[in-house]
Amino acid sequence: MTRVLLFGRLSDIAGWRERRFDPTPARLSALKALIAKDDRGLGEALDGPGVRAAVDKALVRGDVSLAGAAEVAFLPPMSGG
Amino acid sequence: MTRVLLFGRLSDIAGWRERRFDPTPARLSALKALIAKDDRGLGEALDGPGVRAAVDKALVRGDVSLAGAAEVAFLPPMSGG
Amino acid sequence: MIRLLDQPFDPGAELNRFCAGRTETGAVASFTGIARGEAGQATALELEAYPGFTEAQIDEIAQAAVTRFGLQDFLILHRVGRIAPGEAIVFVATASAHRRAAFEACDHLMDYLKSRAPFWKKEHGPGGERWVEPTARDLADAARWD
Amino acid sequence: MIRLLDQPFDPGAELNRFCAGRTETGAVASFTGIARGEAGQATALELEAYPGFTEAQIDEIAQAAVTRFGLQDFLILHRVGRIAPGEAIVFVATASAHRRAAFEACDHLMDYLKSRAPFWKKEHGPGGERWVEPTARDLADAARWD
Repeated sequence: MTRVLLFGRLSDIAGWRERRFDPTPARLSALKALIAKDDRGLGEALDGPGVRAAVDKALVRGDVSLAGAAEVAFLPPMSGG
Repeated sequence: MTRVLLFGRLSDIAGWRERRFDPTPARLSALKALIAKDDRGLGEALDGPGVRAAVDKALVRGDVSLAGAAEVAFLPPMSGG
Repeated sequence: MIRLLDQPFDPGAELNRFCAGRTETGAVASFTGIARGEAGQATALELEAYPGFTEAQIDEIAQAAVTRFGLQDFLILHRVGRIAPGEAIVFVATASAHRRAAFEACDHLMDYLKSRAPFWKKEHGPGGERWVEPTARDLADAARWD
Repeated sequence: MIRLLDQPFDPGAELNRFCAGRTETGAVASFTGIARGEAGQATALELEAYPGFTEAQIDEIAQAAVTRFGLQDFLILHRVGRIAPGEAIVFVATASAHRRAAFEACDHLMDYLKSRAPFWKKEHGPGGERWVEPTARDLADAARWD
């Protein structure tokens, strides 16, 4: 089981901020495919420009393994201050 | 009559901060000569690097007339903050 | 130190606390970011963070700034949640022996916070709401330090 | 606004007063200069100004900075008289719609105050007293804006 978190406009697009996936998909690409199957608009947004992923609060690049991952977050372009 | 003000290290060198000169010397050079006659060290300091003069609170350059001047100030290099 | 705050805070009190007892500091630069009303076009900002991740990411950049600029200390406060025009959104203070380091580090940390730190900002207005992303200027400002 | 003060002041209260009611400002940069003890080598600073002349000279530079950087407002406070280590000597705050202008104007005004504004500074220490003049760094910093 892994928890998926959406931030910024991604949660507006999805209509949710947090969802559990059980069992945990093997890889990030598999998680994204699962999400896209359910919601094509969200799937496209996750691959949009500047969207990054964090696994257990660490930024990742590319298609990483999700073995043992408790939390996956999708982060659209950031803007503070 | 004109009031002469010294600031910073100039007043330490002179041993005074304010002195009246009556009658007012005709020009800045005449005032400086008068001061130097009385105190050679101070006279040299007034011609030292970075020392500026203000007449009636306006900075002046070169040998200006002191006609009507109520106040002449000698300002060594400045340092605030 | 970094703190995310879900309630209004007092920048002046924070500045005084930050300056207190500093007999070898010399220079404290600070920046206070205030929510603009945009002449009625922005009725509120809504700031979202990723608790734990956001602080850790900022701390990594701030620790690097301590080394790079020779800072003695820093303080970063950032609001999350709903913010009204005129309220402080962010407060950054930096302490160093001389002013150049304090100014540059404060400037650098603000550029980072505006365009790269993990916050997401929504602007609410009479015409609805919109997500705000870094401007071209924000991105160019941040790139100055790379 | 420019004020010379012969007693300690409260930078935090000044910052809050300066920020109050600013719903269109966005950015307030500030700098607080604090007297350093130099590990016991500086027991006090003594700051001298030329009242009337000093404020007028600073105001001329500050008004030019308003135009040059597009400032909405500024505040400059400067101590005169005897100042103990840890006390604030100078406080500069600048307000603008966006942060770059506020930072640059604050930095510029501090460079001016450190090397060209009409103040004279004496450092008192266990070994006696000495007049402090701008360092080579101070002069180079100020020349950046010429």
